Amino acid sequence: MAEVEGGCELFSAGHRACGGCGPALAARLLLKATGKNVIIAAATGCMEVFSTPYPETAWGVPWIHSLFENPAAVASGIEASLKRQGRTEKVVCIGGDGSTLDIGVLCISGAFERGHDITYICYDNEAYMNTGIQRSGATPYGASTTTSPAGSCSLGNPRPKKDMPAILAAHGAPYVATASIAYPNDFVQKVERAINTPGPCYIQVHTPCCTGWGFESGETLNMAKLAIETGLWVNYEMVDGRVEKAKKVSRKPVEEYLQKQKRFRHLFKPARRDDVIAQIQGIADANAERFGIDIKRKESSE
Amino acid sequence: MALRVGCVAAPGRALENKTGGWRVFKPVFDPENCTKCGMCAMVCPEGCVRETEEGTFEPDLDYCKGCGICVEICPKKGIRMEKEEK
Amino acid sequence: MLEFMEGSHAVAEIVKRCRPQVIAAYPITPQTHIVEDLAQMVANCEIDAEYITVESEFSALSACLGASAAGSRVYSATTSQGLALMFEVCFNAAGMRQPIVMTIANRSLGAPLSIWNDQQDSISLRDSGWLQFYAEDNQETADLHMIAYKVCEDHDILLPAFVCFDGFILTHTFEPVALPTQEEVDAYLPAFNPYQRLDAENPLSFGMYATPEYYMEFRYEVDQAMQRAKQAFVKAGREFGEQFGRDYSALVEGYRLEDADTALVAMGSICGTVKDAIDEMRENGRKVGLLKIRAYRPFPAREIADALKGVSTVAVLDKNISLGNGGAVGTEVKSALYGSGISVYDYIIALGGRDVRKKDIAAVVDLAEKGKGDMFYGLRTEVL
Amino acid sequence: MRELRIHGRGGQGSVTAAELIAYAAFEGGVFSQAFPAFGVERRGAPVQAFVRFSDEKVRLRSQIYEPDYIIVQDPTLIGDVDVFNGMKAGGIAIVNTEKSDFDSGVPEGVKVYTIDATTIALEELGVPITNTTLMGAFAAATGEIELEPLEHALRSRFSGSMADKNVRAAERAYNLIGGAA
Repeated sequence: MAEVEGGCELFSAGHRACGGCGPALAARLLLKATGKNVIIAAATGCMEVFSTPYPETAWGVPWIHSLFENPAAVASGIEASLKRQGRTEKVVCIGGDGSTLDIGVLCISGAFERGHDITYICYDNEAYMNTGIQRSGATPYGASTTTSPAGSCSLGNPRPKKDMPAILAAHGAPYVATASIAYPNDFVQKVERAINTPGPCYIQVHTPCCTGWGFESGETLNMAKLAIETGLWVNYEMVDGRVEKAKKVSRKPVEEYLQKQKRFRHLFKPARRDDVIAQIQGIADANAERFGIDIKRKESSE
Repeated sequence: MALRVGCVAAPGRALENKTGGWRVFKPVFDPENCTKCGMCAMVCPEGCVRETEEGTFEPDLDYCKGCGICVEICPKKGIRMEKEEK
Repeated sequence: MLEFMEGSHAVAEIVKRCRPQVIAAYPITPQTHIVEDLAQMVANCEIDAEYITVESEFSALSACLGASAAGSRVYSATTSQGLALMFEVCFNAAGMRQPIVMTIANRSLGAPLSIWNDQQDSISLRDSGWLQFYAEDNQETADLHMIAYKVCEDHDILLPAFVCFDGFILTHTFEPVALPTQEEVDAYLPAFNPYQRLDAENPLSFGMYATPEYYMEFRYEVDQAMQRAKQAFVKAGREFGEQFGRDYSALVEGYRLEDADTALVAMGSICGTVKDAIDEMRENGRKVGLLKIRAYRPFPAREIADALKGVSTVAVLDKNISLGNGGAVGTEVKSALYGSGISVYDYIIALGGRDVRKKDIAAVVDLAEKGKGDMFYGLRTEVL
Repeated sequence: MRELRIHGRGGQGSVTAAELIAYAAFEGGVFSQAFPAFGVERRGAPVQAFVRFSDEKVRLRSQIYEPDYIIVQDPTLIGDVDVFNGMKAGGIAIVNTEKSDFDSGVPEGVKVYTIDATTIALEELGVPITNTTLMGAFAAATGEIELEPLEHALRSRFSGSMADKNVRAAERAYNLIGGAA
């Protein structure tokens, strides 16, 4: 564990994240993986807002925030500058799902197409949380947000999650991975692998948000685990565009995951929406099929 | 304290913002029931679970927001939440 | 030593000698020859720089911001729609006090789309916190780049700057230019010495957000830096004159203004045509002069008022229009001359590449002296 | 100050002609300025390019409305464009045409030099690009530029055999027009 003198961590306590915040944990784990020799380019978002109210920054490493859309472009400039100065700091971008999958796509696509030696970490809490839980391209199918609310004639978010890892792998990224704060060491190891893989690498880490999803603050890691155990989140690595090492699970029905979150309550009350639940189960089944994550009953019993 | 040029700051001053006052419940660690696995320290979003001399762990109540993540992660269920007397 | 070259090439040559470490370039007419020349120089190892072919102007300036914060001198160039796409980053870069120098090959802003020249683009960013310098010809364009880097990187200033020169009229015009040698540029402009930088040895957080407790003070600090930039420019301009024989120690520059009754006020290449027109008018006994504004931000209000003291009528040539309120420069010159008793008229002229001839300048002077102004000049009424 | 207006079509090298003529004039010790009629030079579309020659720094930035000289690179332009517009008595026009008795639309007092630059270009360069040939004609007809600085300008843009061919084409035109000047 990379510790800063005086016992305080590279991502220090005193930040303003809600209690039980998934992204805050992701930030701590990220800096454990990078250590001090890193420069962080951050997007506007929950993490930026809860960690850097002037003059009280929680970041113990060089950190720069410019705009919502441009961490990848800023990082491109930093990487070019460091190369020219012969410096060794790793360059790591960090942005939420809104910044990464929606408004920042232009800059990320450019940076990845140019092949800069940067690592982009997306903390995916599946909606624009800082502004009050509005829908993003990463909001799951059927989830209610303030801009894709459930209603008498709406089942909530009508679109499935955008597959950003595949998009960036298609840019020729040498290493792309998904991770989850439910498996902190796995996330740390993937970050270490990414920052030591030359070229543009991407990790999308699942960081459940108690406030936005509607569950108890202590349940954050359980929720992340359940997402994986139901197949609605798959932890895998893609090396040069090919999937390797997807985490296998003996899958639980999606209902166990959905019923624990207010954003899905409309699928159960006032009346069950078995049709929508089935569609969500279909998404999980498709994930399982695509990534081959199901432990066969026989296999798991040995 | 003069403003730094360009909205820039050195690290360290976040600690001035003690977030302990946020919690309603506080975690109580039972050292007898601790395997020293350190998971609670690893997953605390505040990074305020500290190792004691004995190798067991305890929360820094200046910063702990009482979220309860440590309670859920502890393999021995050695942490319980207690209403905070204010 | 005079050489004969295209304006854009003169810019590329002088930028090369200013030794940028990171260049971020996205093409847009009529700026392309600059970034193409620079690309060729990088490809021939004439510049020790990283050349980032960004996917948009938005990223061009964002990359410059990152590289500058990491400790490199940077460069980019854009115009018109590209500069508009940079709007958010421009305000951000100035607020973060990054000494970025960017060439603007001035071009009108759509709609309607136009690739031709006026100054609507850079002027529309007058509130962004960027210093703005306007060149009359390609010699001044080249010189202003060196001066801009010197002023921007001054630790008392730390602001970004536009060096503006007119699209096509200067970018694509071949004319004689004297370019200092690399040694001479190095003597004038020392290596980049960042005030602070992203550095693992000394971690800092850049671009934090400001609560109501701090925001206003930060904006005040930027404005103070802008005000200090007036003297910094004069000093850098004087030093340039001492070393190269071309003096730039003034934010504004008069031409035959000493005994003028009527003065034209203008920025950029139109000043050349105005000077020729003034010489002809003077031959016909008309006492006309020109006040050229070289630095538009910080706005030299006091310098303008001082320069125009003896004049009774002022005609401001605005190659832009603040829609619903007339020309931007005209409005600001009027405020600078408030209470002076001078009659000031504003003329919207040469928008979207419309050519301006000497006789048009004489016509504007006639209008001003008859008290007719605050109008579009040269409208083709037959198409209205 | 003297002003030259070059009429051609996009892709015929009118802009290059302006640049190299101005460069040759500069090499000959004159202040000069060259610029295209800014816009979209699409292949085949009528374009203009301008040159100014002066004994002092050229400040004027407007286009050229009353040229002292014009070059017409493409005879088919005569129908579409009023190439002689604004020319005054004493002006000189160099027109690329086989018709030596060309006189259609020539204003009063303007001297016209015709030259079959297309044929010269085909013979010397193998392609009907007439700009460098017409530069030679311009030098001989007006005296604004000398052959030696013109060659220097051509060698600054072309190299090797390409340079030699273009120089030869310019010289042929220079001598052809020189004979008539």
